[in-house]
Amino acid sequence: MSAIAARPRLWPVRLRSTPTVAAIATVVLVGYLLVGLIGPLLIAYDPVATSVADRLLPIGAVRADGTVALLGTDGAGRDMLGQLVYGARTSIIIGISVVAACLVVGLAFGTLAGYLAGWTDVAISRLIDILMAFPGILLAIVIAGLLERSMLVVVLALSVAGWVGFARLARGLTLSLRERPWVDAARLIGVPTPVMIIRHIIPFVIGPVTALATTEFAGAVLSEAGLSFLGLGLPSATVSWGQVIANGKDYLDTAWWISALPGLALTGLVVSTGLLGDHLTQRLGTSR
Amino acid sequence: MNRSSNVTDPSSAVLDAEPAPLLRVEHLSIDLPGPAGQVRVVDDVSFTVAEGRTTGLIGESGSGKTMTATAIIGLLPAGAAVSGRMAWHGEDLVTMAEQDRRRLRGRGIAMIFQDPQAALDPTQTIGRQVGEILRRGGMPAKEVRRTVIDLLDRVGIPNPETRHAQYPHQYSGGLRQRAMVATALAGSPQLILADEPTTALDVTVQARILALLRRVRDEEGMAMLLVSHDLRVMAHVADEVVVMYAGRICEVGSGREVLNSPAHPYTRALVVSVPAVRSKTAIAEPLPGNPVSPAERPSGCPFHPRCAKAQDRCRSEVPQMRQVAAGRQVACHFPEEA
Amino acid sequence: MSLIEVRDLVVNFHTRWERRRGTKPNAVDGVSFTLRPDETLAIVGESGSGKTTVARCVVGLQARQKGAVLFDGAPVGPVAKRPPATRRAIQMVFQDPAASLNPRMTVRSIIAETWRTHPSAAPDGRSWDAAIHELLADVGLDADVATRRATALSGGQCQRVSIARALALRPRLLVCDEAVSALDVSVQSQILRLLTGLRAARGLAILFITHDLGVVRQIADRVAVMHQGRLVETATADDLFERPGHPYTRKLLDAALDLEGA
Amino acid sequence: MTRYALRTAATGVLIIFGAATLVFFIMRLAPGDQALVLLGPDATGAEVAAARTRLGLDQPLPVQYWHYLTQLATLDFGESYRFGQPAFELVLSRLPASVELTLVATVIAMSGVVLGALAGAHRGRWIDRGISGFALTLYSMPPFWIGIMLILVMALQLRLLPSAGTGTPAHIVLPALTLAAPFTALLTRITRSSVADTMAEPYVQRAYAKGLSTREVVTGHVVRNAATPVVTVGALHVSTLLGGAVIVESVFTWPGLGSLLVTAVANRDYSIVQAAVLLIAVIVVCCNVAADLIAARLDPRVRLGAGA
Amino acid sequence: STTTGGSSAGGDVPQELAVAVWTPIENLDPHGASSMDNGTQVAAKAIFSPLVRTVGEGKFEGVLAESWQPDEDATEWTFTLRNNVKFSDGTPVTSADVVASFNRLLELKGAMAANFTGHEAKASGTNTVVITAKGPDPALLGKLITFYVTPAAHQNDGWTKPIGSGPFVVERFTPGQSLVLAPNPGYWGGKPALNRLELRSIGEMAAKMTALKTGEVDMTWAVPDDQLPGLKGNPDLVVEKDSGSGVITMWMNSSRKGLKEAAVRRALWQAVDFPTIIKSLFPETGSVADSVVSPNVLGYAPQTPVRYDPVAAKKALDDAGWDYDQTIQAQFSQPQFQQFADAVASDLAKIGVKVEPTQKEAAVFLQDLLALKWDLNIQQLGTAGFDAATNLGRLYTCAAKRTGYCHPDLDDLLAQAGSTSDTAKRQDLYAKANKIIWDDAVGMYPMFVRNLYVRNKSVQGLAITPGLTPDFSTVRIGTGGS
Ligand SMILES: Nc1ncnc2c1ncn2[C@@H]1O[C@H](COP(=O)(O)OP(=O)(O)OP(=O)(O)O)[C@@H](O)[C@H]1O
Ligand SMILES: Nc1ncnc2c1ncn2[C@@H]1O[C@H](COP(=O)(O)OP(=O)(O)OP(=O)(O)O)[C@@H](O)[C@H]1O
Ligand SMILES: [Mg+2]
Ligand SMILES: [Mg+2]
Repeated sequence: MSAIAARPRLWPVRLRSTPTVAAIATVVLVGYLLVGLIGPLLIAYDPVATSVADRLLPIGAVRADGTVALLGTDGAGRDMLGQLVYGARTSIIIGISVVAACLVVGLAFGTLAGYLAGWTDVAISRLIDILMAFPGILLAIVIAGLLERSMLVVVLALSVAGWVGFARLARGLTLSLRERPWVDAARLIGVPTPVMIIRHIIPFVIGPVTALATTEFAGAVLSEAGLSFLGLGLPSATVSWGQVIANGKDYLDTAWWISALPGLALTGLVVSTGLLGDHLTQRLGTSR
Repeated sequence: MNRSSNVTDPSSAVLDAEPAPLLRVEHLSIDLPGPAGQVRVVDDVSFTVAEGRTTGLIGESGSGKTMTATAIIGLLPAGAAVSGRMAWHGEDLVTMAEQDRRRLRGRGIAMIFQDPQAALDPTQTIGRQVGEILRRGGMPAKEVRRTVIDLLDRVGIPNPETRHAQYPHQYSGGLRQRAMVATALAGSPQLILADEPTTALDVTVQARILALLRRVRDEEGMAMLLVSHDLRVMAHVADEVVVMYAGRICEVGSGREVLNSPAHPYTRALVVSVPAVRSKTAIAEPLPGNPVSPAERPSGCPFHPRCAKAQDRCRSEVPQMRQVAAGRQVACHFPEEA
Repeated sequence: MSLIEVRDLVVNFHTRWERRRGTKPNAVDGVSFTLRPDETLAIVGESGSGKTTVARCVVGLQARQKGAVLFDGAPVGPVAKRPPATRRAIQMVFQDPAASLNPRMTVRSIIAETWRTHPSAAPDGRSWDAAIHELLADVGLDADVATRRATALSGGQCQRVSIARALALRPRLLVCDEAVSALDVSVQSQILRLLTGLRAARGLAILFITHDLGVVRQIADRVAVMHQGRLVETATADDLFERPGHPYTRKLLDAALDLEGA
Repeated sequence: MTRYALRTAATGVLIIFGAATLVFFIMRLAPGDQALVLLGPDATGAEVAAARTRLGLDQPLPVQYWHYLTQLATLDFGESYRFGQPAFELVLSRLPASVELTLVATVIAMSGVVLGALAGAHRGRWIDRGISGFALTLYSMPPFWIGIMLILVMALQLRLLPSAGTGTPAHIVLPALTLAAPFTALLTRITRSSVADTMAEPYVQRAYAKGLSTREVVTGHVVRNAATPVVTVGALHVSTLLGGAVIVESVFTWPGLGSLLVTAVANRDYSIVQAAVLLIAVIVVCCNVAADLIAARLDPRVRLGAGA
Repeated sequence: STTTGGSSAGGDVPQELAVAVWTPIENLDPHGASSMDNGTQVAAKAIFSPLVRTVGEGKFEGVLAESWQPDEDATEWTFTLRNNVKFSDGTPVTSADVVASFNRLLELKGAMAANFTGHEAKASGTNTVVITAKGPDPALLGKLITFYVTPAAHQNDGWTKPIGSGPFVVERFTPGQSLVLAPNPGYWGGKPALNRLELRSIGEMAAKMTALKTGEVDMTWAVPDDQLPGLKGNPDLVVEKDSGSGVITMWMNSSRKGLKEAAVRRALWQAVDFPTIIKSLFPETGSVADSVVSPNVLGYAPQTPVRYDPVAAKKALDDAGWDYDQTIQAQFSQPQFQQFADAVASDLAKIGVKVEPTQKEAAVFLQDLLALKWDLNIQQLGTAGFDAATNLGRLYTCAAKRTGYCHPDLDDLLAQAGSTSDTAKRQDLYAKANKIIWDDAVGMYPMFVRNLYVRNKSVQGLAITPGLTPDFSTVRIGTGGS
């Protein structure tokens, strides 16, 4: 078609964003962040320090030394509140590291593939296909199960497939961005490729990518919990909600709170991330 | 192209007399929610569409043409607030129940859209989409098929027997627009709203679609509200024209008169800007500044910042519509000689 | 000597599969023309006839299957492989005014980017800001536009900035692909005036692509008519409008509407 | 069509090959010696060496890799050292249970399509908010935790359903519900956004101009158009479903492929890991082909074999 | 599917038993790689017959073997087979079958094969088998109790429906899930009472317990202490204990800097309040140990208990110049040791000793164990055949390089004990060895482990033997009586 090409739709979709919900979600998220980052400074909790005399205390029970176990204790007499707080830290650190790693790698690969096209694109796209086809959590299970336990391994295991989402999104956006007239204009001038990508592509990819980052964060947190639940990945001295849930499995009959509480904490974190993510997606992103 | 006035045609007798207004729009205002609160995108607009005649809505981008047409068919975006009256056969469309309005759509008032690609469902055959309104009306399938093929034939789609089973992506732009016209005709409406029906098309195709619209109007006696920013299209098709600027009407009158001797400075500027093909014209003295959107409509006459003749009065006082000749109204404090 | 010579240009967008079957026609099929310095050549034709593709080949944004593009008599390839001086000399104004400016950059940085990439074109002895203001004034824009972004500009202003960006490199050829089509008529004549003014002042050659025959008649020295990837007729503007040679040209002229004589 | 078949076969082979290669190298890089696990702590160094020779672990990596590739091609992964049976047969024998579980879960998850369509058609209304909130919450709960909570409530407290094992139809309820939970949420979200996007498409908006009611517009124009992304995105997430099955199978001791794989990883039972990975990759590829075919049926613009 | 107790249905109770096994039965091959897995052993006990079986504390009775005779120095053992024992396919069990099975065991080099390095089996006549060891092997009988005889003619049958001479025959086997058995009518010991025996594997503990409570399964064993509260108060269930043969063994790597001295190792042992930990974590199954091997093992000798005394421990460490900055890496592989390991770590932390409990995947654990890449290794050690030879004699020699500990006197004692066939003398020698190990604190030996069996009260006639491999041949389903 010639003539007027970029006309708005007859009824431009007005996305009903819900700033209040998003604001609440943000507050909750910040709360988790504070708990995860500052909580450990306030609550002294040693994941290895057991107190076998105070095992399996219910919520609000009093310990042998007179202190109150606000959220009860687990099978080794460890404070549940402490585990939740330290678990929050683990989840947040892993979630952020995974997202950061995936974002950087995915953004770099995706924009390069989309911008350079040709063989670079073919190679990266096929790699993406392969990783997409194989269940990410399975890959993580295989990696985390085979390598030595450490936080780094977990981050690695979750990132191996995690960057693909970013790369796909970035590639797709870049493919359409590189057809934009302003990119053509810059090409005509002869702007070098790195400058081109940084100045003319990435600023427009970063919005949807940020929106995706929240989703991926939620996914990483859930996957980490899954790995820990299966007893893979994290060293036992690192508290993880998934691990606590797994530990509580054997006490479902007698001490349900061990499994229930970390699950609730986890759900709360992921829900608020999801709400914020939905909001960001509406504001910045593409719908898928 | 053969717009002969046939004296034996009874409708043209009516046409030459004072034609009965089919739709009378009075003081229509539309407010839309914008990022900074409600914006009055259409402000106090009044005009009529007469039976069997074509009224053209002219105006530059953002002047509120589409919103006006959309208000008539009743499909404004959510959150739109409409005030004023739209009299249709004695009933007010503004206050009419949604149920009744829906029944009116397609059958009483139909609409043709600018971008025929986007307006057709990509997963359904053209025939299905053209005949949808008939099918919903309870017509038997065989008859629907026959009527659809007949309709496609009438709008000039070759081989309608095979073409009706094809999908939109198998149609060219011009054919798609023809299919849109056929869809609008399917309900035998009394009024067709055509929003920029040829803007996306090549000149050669545009000429054919315009001819088609004229033929349809003449043959079926339908009234048409034609929305366009292309004055040349208007000059060829519209009986009456309404010129809009920033959500307000500048000038109303018969097409020939308005475009030949514009009374409003804005209309005049538009007319001189149009380059001619059949004779060499110099590039017109351009208007200063840019068209304003309704959101930033200036006080007084919305056109005053770009008007060479603007006075203090224009800056403060909104000019009301005033009659300058028979069937000719202008919203200007200092209209040109009509 | 001609500034630009296009020789027997062939472009297609076939996939390997389609190429092998060879049923799909080329998008541009054996187009040749020349453009002298100072001259304005308009290319007209219906949608999909290959106008844009030809323009993109000339500026080097589009790879070609066959043929050559000569600039100053020397063959030039894709834009990335052109010597900076050639790259500077050929600039383009795009159809969509807003989209041809990076919406995240200010007008100032958009123009500064051209100078940063081509230091030889940068103003010497003057501050860049002063030079930018001067340039903006040349295209009829206020100095305060420099600090704004494309999103805060109207269509006509965007198109002026696009032109300013092109002029910043002091090009010898300006390719305008439907540069006024998206604009309202009242703004269209502003831009046309600007272009004709610049052509006179700077001795620019202009390759002007449009489907609006009226505009062509107003500004073109010569006109090339494209139809289904081929150039069916090239003539001086007056000749073409008065004495169309090719049947397709005649058809095109017949279909064109005019305000008068409706 | 031939072209599509060729292309699909090529992509499929590539994906399978890639996934298998990835797993091969991860396994070889991993610490922990298969020969040692096989022989236990009392084996002598010579015995361990002999076992390594027998397992081919002493050969250079490229040779092992080549050997592995031939295994891949012939579907012969050797015997599982733990089960003493051909690994591929074993993996195949676990497949039906996994398929059964995933199918039932998928059927349950289809409710997400209905919910999502409802929400999408009433975007912004309370029903949308309710459904979206529900889907988000469901999506946010770790599946294994859902499983455990279901066991706690349904099996331990209410004694309604068995909590593990197979046999009666009742056995599949909890694992299928658990596995379905995130997928339901996912389908709800995909469908909602797809329907909402489609509702905003010009042709849907313009269908109203024909005088159709919302219901007629939805059934006549939205459903089919919205279905394509649901199918393709949904198929993309089949691998998520399979991944989820691994964890759910572990929670409920469901005798499927997933629980087999998890224990095989822990035991360094390479032949099973390799066979399972291959099988899963094949399943995923098949699902994607199915999705392609369905999408091509739904949307006449989609030409099989064109584009990526 | 099965009868459950509690009903007062008369004498005609279906003789069907469903059992939740402790670990999954993945493989029925009693000679292969997983031959020592508990699942395989449980199944093998039901399907095949061994030559001999233990009756505790170094005493054995014949199964396929009617009698046996070691030579002077216990190098050559002659077994006389019981007559008229038939495999379930009707063919008689001969010495050729025994030899073939033994050879297969050696050939497959599975986990059991290491017990028999240098051994050789020969038939002399249809009913006599001679097993010759490289050197004296007085503990041979103990090693043979997990050696099952399979027909020589069916050695490559895929092992999904193997033929044996045990009390049951395989009806259906789904690896890792369930094994359904039917009685062997021709069983030489008499046809078992059960008409159907299903050995089901239920991985999750909670699920296993639910199944018990709902009557889906009738019995299980190796139930952890923490599950008992949930089972208490269920009138249908009976909880019993075996005599156990496991000892929680926490070797301290003597080859590591800082752990070289016995005084240091003893001090560490002293610093952990094991009685309290055991009382809290293992109230039912644990008891404070007083020997390196458990009381029902030949070689058991009670030692002076190591008392919890953190003050003395700290002082001893100070005296030995303990480096409090160093971290002791405590490795284990089974998750059930997590809480235990953490508890140990927190007690040691109280005197300033840093311990990092590390759970490792089985494969990595094993590799690191053998490479001595650990400071503290937590394991539960059983004593195969209830003879210290398979424990002390195997693990504590300098040559074994298992613990980083090497003591010439101990080596001597173990060598002597390993080459004598005189039981009393061996007991004496192992007692001495026991003392050296205990006093030098090669490891901490905090706890004897017994195992809990939970059954529906309708399950009768189950003889609980040590070793976690129940014998179902004598079980019958009652009316819920006793
Ligand atoms: N959905 C909407 N919500 C809010 N404002 C809108 C919406 N759609 C259009 N507008 C604004 O309403 C004004 C009038 O728009 P309208 O589409 O009627 O103009 P138009 O004359 O049809 O222009 P064009 O020639 O570009 O089609 C414009 O300023 C536009 O920005
Ligand atoms: N990137 C592309 N990929 C595939 N085909 C293309 C591409 N660009 C153009 N074409 C095809 O090449 C032909 C010529 O296109 P071109 O854009 O040059 O025409 P045009 O004359 O500029 O048309 P318009 O007036 O619509 O801008 C058309 O058939 C078009 O479909
Ligand atoms: Mg419009
Ligand atoms: Mg073009």
